[in-house]
Amino acid sequence: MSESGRRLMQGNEAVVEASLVAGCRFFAGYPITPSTEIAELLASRLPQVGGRFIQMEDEIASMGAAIGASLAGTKAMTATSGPGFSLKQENLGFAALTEVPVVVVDVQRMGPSTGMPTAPSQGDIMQARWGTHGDHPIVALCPASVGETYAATIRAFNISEALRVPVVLLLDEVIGHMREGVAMADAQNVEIIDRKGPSVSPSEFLPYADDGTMVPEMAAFGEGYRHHVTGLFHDETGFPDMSAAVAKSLMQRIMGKLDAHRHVYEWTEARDTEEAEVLLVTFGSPAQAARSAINRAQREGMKVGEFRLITLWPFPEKALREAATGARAVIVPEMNLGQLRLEVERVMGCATPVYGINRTDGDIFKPDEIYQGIVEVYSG
Amino acid sequence: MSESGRRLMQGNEAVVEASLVAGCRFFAGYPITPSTEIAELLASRLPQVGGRFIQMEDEIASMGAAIGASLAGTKAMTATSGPGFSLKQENLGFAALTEVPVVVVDVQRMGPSTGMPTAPSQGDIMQARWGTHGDHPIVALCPASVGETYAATIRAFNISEALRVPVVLLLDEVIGHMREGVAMADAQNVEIIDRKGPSVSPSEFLPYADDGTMVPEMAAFGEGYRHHVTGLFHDETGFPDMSAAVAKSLMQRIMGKLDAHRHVYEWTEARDTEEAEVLLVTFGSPAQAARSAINRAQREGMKVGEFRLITLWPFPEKALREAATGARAVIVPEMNLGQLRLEVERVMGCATPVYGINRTDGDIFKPDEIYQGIVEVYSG
Amino acid sequence: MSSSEVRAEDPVVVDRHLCKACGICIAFCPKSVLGADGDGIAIVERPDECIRCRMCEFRCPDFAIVVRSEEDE
Amino acid sequence: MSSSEVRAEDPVVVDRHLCKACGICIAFCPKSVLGADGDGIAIVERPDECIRCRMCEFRCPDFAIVVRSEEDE
Amino acid sequence: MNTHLRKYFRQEHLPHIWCPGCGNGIVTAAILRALDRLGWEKDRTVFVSGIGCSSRAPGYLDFNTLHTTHGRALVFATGVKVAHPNLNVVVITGDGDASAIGGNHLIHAARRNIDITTICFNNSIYGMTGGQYSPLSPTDSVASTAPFGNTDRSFDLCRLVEAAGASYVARGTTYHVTPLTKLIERGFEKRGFSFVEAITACPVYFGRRNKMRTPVEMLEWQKDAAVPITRAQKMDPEELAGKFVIGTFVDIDMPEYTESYERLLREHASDRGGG
Amino acid sequence: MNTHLRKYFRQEHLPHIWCPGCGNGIVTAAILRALDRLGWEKDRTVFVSGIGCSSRAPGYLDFNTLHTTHGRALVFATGVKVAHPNLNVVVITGDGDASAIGGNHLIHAARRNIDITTICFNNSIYGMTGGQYSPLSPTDSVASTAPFGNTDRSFDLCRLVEAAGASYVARGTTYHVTPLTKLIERGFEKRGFSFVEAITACPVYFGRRNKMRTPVEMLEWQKDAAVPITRAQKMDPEELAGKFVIGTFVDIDMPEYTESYERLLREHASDRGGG
Amino acid sequence: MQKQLRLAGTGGQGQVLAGIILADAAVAYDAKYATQSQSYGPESRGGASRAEVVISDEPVDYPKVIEADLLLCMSQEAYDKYGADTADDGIILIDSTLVQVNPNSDSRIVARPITRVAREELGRAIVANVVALGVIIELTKAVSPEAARKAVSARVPPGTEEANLQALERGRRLARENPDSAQSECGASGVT
Amino acid sequence: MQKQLRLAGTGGQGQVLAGIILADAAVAYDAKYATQSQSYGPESRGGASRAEVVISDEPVDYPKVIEADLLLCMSQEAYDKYGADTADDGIILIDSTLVQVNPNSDSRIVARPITRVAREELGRAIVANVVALGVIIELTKAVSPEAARKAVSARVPPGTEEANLQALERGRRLARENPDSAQSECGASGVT
Ligand SMILES: Cc1ncc(C[n+]2csc(CCOP(=O)(O)OP(=O)(O)O)c2C)c(N)n1
Ligand SMILES: Cc1ncc(C[n+]2csc(CCOP(=O)(O)OP(=O)(O)O)c2C)c(N)n1
Ligand code: SF4
Ligand code: SF4
Ligand code: SF4
Ligand code: SF4
Ligand code: SF4
Ligand code: SF4
Ligand SMILES: [Mg+2]
Ligand SMILES: [Mg+2]
Repeated sequence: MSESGRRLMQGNEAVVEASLVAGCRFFAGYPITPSTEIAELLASRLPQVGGRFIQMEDEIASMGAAIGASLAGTKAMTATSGPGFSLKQENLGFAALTEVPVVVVDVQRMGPSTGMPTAPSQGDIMQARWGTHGDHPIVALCPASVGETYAATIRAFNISEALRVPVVLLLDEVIGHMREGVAMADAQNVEIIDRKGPSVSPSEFLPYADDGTMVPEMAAFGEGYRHHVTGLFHDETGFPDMSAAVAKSLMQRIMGKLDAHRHVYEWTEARDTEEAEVLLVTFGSPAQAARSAINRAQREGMKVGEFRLITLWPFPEKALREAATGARAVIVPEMNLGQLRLEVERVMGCATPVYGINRTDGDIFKPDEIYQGIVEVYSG
Repeated sequence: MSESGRRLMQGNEAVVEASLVAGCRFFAGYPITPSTEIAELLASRLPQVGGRFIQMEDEIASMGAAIGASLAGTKAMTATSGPGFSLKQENLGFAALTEVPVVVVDVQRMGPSTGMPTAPSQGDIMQARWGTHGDHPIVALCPASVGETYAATIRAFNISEALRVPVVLLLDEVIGHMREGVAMADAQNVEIIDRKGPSVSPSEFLPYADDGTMVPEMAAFGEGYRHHVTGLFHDETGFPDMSAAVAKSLMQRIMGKLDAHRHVYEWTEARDTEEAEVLLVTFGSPAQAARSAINRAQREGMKVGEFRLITLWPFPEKALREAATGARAVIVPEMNLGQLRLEVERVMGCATPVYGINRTDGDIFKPDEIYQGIVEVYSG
Repeated sequence: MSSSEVRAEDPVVVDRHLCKACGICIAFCPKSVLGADGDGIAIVERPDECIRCRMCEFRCPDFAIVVRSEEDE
Repeated sequence: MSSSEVRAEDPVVVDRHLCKACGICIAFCPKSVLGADGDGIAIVERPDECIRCRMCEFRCPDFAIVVRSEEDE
Repeated sequence: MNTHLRKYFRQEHLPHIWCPGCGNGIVTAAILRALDRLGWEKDRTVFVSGIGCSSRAPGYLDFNTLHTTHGRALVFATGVKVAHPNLNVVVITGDGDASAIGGNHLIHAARRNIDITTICFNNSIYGMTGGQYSPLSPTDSVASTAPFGNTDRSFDLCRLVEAAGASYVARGTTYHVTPLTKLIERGFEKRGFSFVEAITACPVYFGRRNKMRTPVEMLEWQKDAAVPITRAQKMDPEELAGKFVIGTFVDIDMPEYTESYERLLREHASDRGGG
Repeated sequence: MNTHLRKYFRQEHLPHIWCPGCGNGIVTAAILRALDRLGWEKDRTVFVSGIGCSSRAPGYLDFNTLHTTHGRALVFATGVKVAHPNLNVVVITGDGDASAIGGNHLIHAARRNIDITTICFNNSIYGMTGGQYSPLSPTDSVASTAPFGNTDRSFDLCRLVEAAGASYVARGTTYHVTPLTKLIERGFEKRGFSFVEAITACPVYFGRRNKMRTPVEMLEWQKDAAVPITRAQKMDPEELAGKFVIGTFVDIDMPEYTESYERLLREHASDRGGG
Repeated sequence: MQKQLRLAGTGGQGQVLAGIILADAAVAYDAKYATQSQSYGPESRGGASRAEVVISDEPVDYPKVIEADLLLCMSQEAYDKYGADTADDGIILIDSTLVQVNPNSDSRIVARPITRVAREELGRAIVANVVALGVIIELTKAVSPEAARKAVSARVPPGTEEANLQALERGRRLARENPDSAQSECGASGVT
Repeated sequence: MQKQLRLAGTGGQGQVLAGIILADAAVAYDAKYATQSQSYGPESRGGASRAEVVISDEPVDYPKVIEADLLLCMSQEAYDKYGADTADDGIILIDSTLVQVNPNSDSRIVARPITRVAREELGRAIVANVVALGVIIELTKAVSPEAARKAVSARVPPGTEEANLQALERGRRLARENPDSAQSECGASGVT
């Protein structure tokens, strides 16, 4: 299809193609702008690879079906945008507690509510972390270009399978609909991680036992390892147990597995941070305008660095702290009212002032706007 | 019924009785432990005062019906617990954007997912702020006793009506089910705030115009002020408008109205904070064990103060900063993994270290446990 | 007289500002009263044939047609 | 012999550990084979009347009853 | 526009956003004619809708109008109606809005038999989001999420609403616009839950993909495929394949929800209230 | 416990949590007897449930078992079945779980005619949360949220599921336990969506508040109020008031969802995949 | 003065109502402060049940029982679980009809055949909780008999006031009677 | 080298497809870098439509058009809205069949009867977007003709390849032809 080895595709299309490379063979969805192309493309792509596509009656159902498919041993994904992401929250929490691998794509549009369906936003950053009730483990990735979306999608599946944790892939309308040339992964050369199966016989199998990695082995329904899965607190047998001791150890393990395996999901990029007097903390599509602004500022002699997060949650606290060492100010450009900035402020403490450049009018950042912000902070 | 003027009631019952005093005449709900008593009691109490109770098919429906009733001019409430709170999020965002007064009670139980339905928790603190997609205005209150629940319920309605903002009342299983003597408000002597009606004729009425207070006047359906309500971004006429200018000014107004009216909802309590070397930041039912622990520490000569938040969101940043002046450490006891602590850390900056005392095993804090924490921090 | 003007005596009036040229009124007029201009906008071509059945008005998706009742005239 | 012991020859066996004393088996046994002890736990009072219809077994909500098939014996 | 319908429109918002030949305008006008015949007051009438092309209709209508979240119009409408039983409450919804994400609210409103009239604009497709199949898209029809033809079976939504307990259930088409208007009018008059399914055209997403290239072809199809109920009763299933039945399916009187509740209120209101 | 049923239980989890006289155990045993007759393998069978007293049943059964979120059992089950069409998938649900919060998933599973057997434990109440009325609670019955008697009307859930498109629909009771077992067995055998409503007793919350003080009285009521379908067809509506019909309502063969999809897969699988 | 009372047993025995009556008596009729709380099994089905009441002359700063001044045990499990959390000078009140404990094993134990008295003398096992209440107020003086009577009348199901007041008085007397043998009362463990 | 191209008009005219073809030509066949984006009306219904393409020899650092090197206007609104955001040395390509602009008013304006040529000469108004594409590549050299031909073949609906390649060539020729009078082409505003 392409002579250059790169293929022009939309961000949503990159999700689709990468998910297939990652081994996704089940998608349940419900259309919503601006994520719909993911469902539309998978409706024809999945059958071609022997996978299964189902359009469910709503987003709650899509989330549940994806979890069910995953429990049956199939890598599964669902995709949506703000309103649908709100609806998926209850079942997303179920996946977190029962440790079912699943990838949830949220192509962010301007909210709250129906908001501006065709306008980009990064308004669901905090929701991705806190949208379901109760403390829970979750990983969220937020790529900044179409090419990176392709890579992040594969990584999302890998993280989800490796750690048995739901992974939220946060795009936004800009990335979802933008087309760029993407170097397609060669399926043979990409690292693909599959969940770890039982290492013992069915009679010895404990579906929620810690084998030392904090990530239990997982058996698929139908494989002979009959077991019980419940959204109630449960002990290592999988059966409900409401005792304080069990609750405590379950919470410790499902949260602790993320702490223990940062390398699996932590993904950041530092550029010129060593010398930087002003550090931009960027993520998602605004990173492109920021990059352009930083280049200009650097050309003009300013010592500006960039710390870009692809993994937003768990927040790469330590990496940020390191990158920001020496900076006298931090700037966080976001297409929201400053959600990630809250976390950056927390991590920075009072040592380094944190400024936001924010937009919630449905428009995207122009490089100039961020450049102006840099100049102000740099000279101010 | 009582000779002492105080009446023994459960937290859930206090919500019910206080809501009626506040003028609530509509409740839509769906049962869920540990909030169910609110629905059960209102099913008989509302008809007695000419109000209406409806049990809906689920929590999404309950949230929607409450908003509909409010638009028809009736003060309305719904109540739930974690799983249901997750489901209400989409429509909660609708209320936030369309500025419909409504009170949502979340009696927190241990999550994530079905979790431990009869165990207390404060795991929905962040969800109350961030559960729906997109930036949005919201107020959350979290009382620490049954008596305060009574007062907070009245206040929740007042805030909601005064600012046209959804108010989340966060209880937990302990408060919801605990009984205490409550001094009932005398309906005549309690301040009750009603939404402000149109001051102009129907032909001049602009349903989302800023009259200078940032809180638009509100007309009920059927009153002759025909207007349009939509979850899309809209201009002051109420009709959809996707332009950047309109989006920006709408976001500024609905967020700004909260900044402008802090006194309406901000509610904190500082005790012995002036001299305090160690400050406990408390909220909700653990404040009771903390109080007991603080008393003991003070008796033993430690300079320990308490800053208690009844209003959690918008976070009382300035008040906390003032209360913490001079403290060399802050302790936040929470029945979660440290959700409010994140915000306290952010506000404190690196000036003051923040420690958490946390529990997520379904058990409640004993005073001793918090006392031990105080001693450690105090001497450490 | 250009076709876009309303003739006072027409039984049927098309609002050119609202018409989106869908062709429905034209196709289903039982008396072939209506036609289209170059942009597909409905025009009243044979007003005298009109039986004022109002089907064109009822089926116009754009509220662009009014059939005058005889009393109106 | 106390009523809580299983008699080898009984056509019907009640598992006292599982029985919750609901009374269903007793009320609906067509032959009044079953009775209750002081705690309401089902006991086999008239084993000889039993026609092995198995209704007691099928209707026991607690999986507490087994009616032996004749072959079992 | 008909002069005596003009007062019902928010003129300044026209022309509407719907595509050329979209049937939504035809149904909307039918609703207004029905309502006009009954003399409903604008101030006492509330239109509630969900999300979809069809759900944009209330924005053009000069009533109390409420454009809610996807699939939830009926729950907001229930809140309005229960809080204020004297208002006329009408729900405008699409086939996706009503039968996919909103299916549960539809059957529960019917079960309660609450006095709301629901008009479902059935264009057999999710129009607003660009042509994915809906629970009312025919099996084998092509849609953006059914590139190889729809493997799902579709609801007979009228049958479902009838089974759920509605007092009034009917189906019409935009081709048969005069009978459609009468069905809507009867739905409005009915005390209890009324449901009118209006078969309408999305020429852009349903028509083009399914061999009906123009709005006119879509109306031709409505004309040809619709079988009046009286005739349908005499036909056997094979003859009815690929067709749909129009007319009134249910028109009965049953206890209405808000009336039952008002009775409860009269019986149990007490001075214990105080509150 | 019957010896050849014993192998289907997770013995170590008995006795179960259900109250004395609760009908859930009766239905559960009937399910196992039906399944045993068909010789279903434990490893190839998945039980999925929602939340409620009844939904705790799978925890006691030695199969692949999945206890999900309230009302959502069918969507998880759909995911399991579509991903792995060779598994036998059974959903256990309560009247609230299936018809209140889960109503939409129920009708959509029926519409798709996906090969899942759903057993609804209908005890006319929300048992788990302590006795609030459900969409299947009779009008005028008393519940904790209907202290003055229920003003809601109730669904005929079998009728609803039939209208939604299921291949097999039946109703039985715990009193009529032998026929109930047969109905379940037939539901299991059916390719397509099967639905069996099992009328069962919650003596604690439904019975006590509604003048049936003991489990025995509740079974007596089942015995008296149930009318076999053959008899019901000859009765007029007044005679049927306060009664309910038991038996098989639908038993037909129609295209099943996963089979239709497998056909699509065969026709469209291509080497374009690669992925 | 502060009293911490814990009433424990199996669901359905009415501990929660007894706790509510105690707290109500204190709050509404003795003008004291009180908090009452309870615990449930998972999703409120079956199993152990426990009610706690803290009664005090001043506002209660911690609403739960930390060390009970009195523990009522109406099941074996209750004794096994909470016996240890009772104050050194506290009282462990055993319903000897249901619980098998050697009264000599612990000086704090007071054993009374509460359920038997309710069933046999008062003809209704269901009033055992109010009999226990009578015993408790007599042993602890946590609330006044007068307040207890008023609270019982206000809180029991309409129509059962008389029977319950009688049970209360019988309980108070029972407190003062000599205990009969605790051992002989108790059957097998019975109900789940 | 970097080229910023903006193609604007009304929904249904195929600007987005033209933009995709341009970007595809650059990425897949000229081995350049490109980004393509578009804007929609509210929830994708009706109204203005706009596609943007940035083509560069190096990775594109900002994916949207800031100042267009070429603006294609296929509606009056497009000209009114974006005319100003065109580079001083940029090109404003006007479809003179649809847009009424005085070509002398702005030296950057190039007017060509794109839609008329498509309709009358090629017999299908629908290929106007590809005619425009031909004009654009001829005027800007943003992509090579060879790459454009390959991208057209790959991206247009199957069966229409020939007609579209013909349109592309006709567009390239049209770019070199003398403009006819822009004014005389334009009808009323027409479609909403
Ligand atoms: C929760 C949620 N999910 C999905 C959407 C996206 N969405 C908007 S309209 C629509 C379907 C509209 O179809 P229908 O109801 O048939 O209306 P039509 O546009 O065809 O009139 C969808 C899926 C949304 N807005 N909210
Ligand atoms: C989202 C959500 N809402 C509400 C609940 C609370 N809840 C648990 S079970 C139940 C109803 C159970 O009724 P039913 O399905 O009839 O089952 P039963 O207990 O009667 O067997 C409810 C409302 C919940 N767990 N999750
Ligand atoms: S009124 Fe009837 S006859 Fe006259 S133009 Fe309209 S459709 Fe034709
Ligand atoms: S039906 Fe209406 S919109 Fe269509 S062509 Fe006729 S007048 Fe124009
Ligand atoms: S098998 Fe039949 S006869 Fe025998 S005890 Fe059981 S119910 Fe009675
Ligand atoms: S039916 Fe079962 S639980 Fe009930 S009394 Fe008989 S044996 Fe016991
Ligand atoms: S997309 Fe379809 S339903 Fe929507 S306005 Fe256009 S024609 Fe109508
Ligand atoms: S509450 Fe009702 S349904 Fe639940 S276990 Fe007890 S009797 Fe059964
Ligand atoms: Mg539709
Ligand atoms: Mg039930």
